Amino acid sequence: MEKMILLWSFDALLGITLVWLAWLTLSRDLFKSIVLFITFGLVLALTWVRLEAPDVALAEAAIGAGITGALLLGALARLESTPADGSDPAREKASLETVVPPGGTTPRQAQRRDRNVE
Amino acid sequence: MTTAFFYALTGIALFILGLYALIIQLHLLRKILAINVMGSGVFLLLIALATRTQSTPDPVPQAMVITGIVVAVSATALALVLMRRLLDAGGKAKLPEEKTD
Amino acid sequence: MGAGLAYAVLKLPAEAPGLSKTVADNIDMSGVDNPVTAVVVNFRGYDTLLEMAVLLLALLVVWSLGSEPQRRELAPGEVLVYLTGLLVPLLILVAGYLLWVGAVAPGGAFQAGSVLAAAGLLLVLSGWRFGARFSGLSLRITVVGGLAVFVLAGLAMMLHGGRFLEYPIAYAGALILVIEAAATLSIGLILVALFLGGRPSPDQSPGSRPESRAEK
Amino acid sequence: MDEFYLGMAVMLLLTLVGGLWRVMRGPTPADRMLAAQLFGTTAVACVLLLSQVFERVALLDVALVFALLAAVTSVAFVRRVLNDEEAGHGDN
Repeated sequence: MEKMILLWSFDALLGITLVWLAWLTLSRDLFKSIVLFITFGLVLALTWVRLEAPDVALAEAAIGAGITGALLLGALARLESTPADGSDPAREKASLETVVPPGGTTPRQAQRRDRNVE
Repeated sequence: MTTAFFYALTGIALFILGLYALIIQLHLLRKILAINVMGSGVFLLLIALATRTQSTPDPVPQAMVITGIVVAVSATALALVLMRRLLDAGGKAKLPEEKTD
Repeated sequence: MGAGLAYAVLKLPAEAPGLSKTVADNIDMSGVDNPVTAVVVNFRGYDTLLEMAVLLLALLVVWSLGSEPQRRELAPGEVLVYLTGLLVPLLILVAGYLLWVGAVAPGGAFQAGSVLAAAGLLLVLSGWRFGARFSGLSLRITVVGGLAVFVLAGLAMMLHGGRFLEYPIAYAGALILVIEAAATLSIGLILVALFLGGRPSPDQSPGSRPESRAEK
Repeated sequence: MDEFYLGMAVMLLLTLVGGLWRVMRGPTPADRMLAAQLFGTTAVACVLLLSQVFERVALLDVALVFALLAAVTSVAFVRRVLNDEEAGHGDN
């Protein structure tokens, strides 16, 4: 009996949190939206666990919590690095940065080359 | 009301919320998020209705949702690349009606 | 509209057997013990086959939109180099485990593929790109591999007198493992390539090493 | 014992909802991102509790994937958002 009540309160809390998170995600400024969407994915994976779908929970944990977040953050960074006047602020600091060519360098190689340049 | 119906109704709520946001939000990134929320609502509805069995849940909707999740993420990636192309081509990421946000 | 949907859902019977009994009855014929994997690769193989095609199509569209944007990445710091060195092998290990365990317990090609993609994402974020050695034919072969092995397996079954995507019980387990392994590699690579957001272009960059270009 | 585990899971969900306050208020992006990272830890604990309640060992794998994948998001945040901010309008 107590277990039923607890299970129900868990369900209710999970459902309300999901809808609330979705609402917040779609109504805040962009960075907040993305953080809230990552949280939404986490809570959704918990819901799959609750609904006895561990296969789906695995997929959601890998994609919803990891890959979608990285994708969205990358896109946001891209959006914000292009201001309205068209100049690219990242370019002005180029001398201090290591340009990684798409020629395939591992982090270690990149670092080593960095030192050589210094 | 059983657990399955509670979660199914939650899924419908998510779908409606996402659809509403998809229509009224003008920023493209937020439209992409709205589509993802809509998709999650559909997945939740499917998985919830799959638990209406006596023993183990129905595996067929689960398999469909797994493929659906992967398709959703690839579609999101494609949409984000399209958005970036639009930006690079001199367009804005926001549809023109809005002033600022 | 919401009310209409809610009404429609509430009119559904509170208990429906669904297909879980059918799947449970036929699980012995599928070659695996996990019902979800059986449905994904065997009973509803068409869905998964077309799903791989959709992934490939998304990648094709992204690549057709142009080459990947040139980013100026800061050189990774000590912490990131250490974290990548620690996490990437672990993620690859977990991907392999999920692929293997998918036959009997939750796991399978899609889960393993996304974990593999996470490992690739970590590498990309710390400055790694598809090298000249890998961005040509071998990359394309791996990306198409998942779909190709799936179709070839189906066609081989047709030659043996069966129907498309209908596996004989004796080889079903091994076949599913081969198909899933190819699919895992493809899914992981496709997701990483989608994250890069464009066709890899080693030839255009000024910094690409000449010796690796010569090897192509 | 199941009641205890379920009660703890409900508590963890409540702390997650409480943590949302930091996401909404957090003055810097890093604050918001850290809060989201903390949710990942909460989710791992929650999944582990549920695996006991439902007696499914397979859920341990879900917790494992959760724990590993949370790192990817934070790396993406640091490398993309923070780095670009420094490169964009930082003085050093």
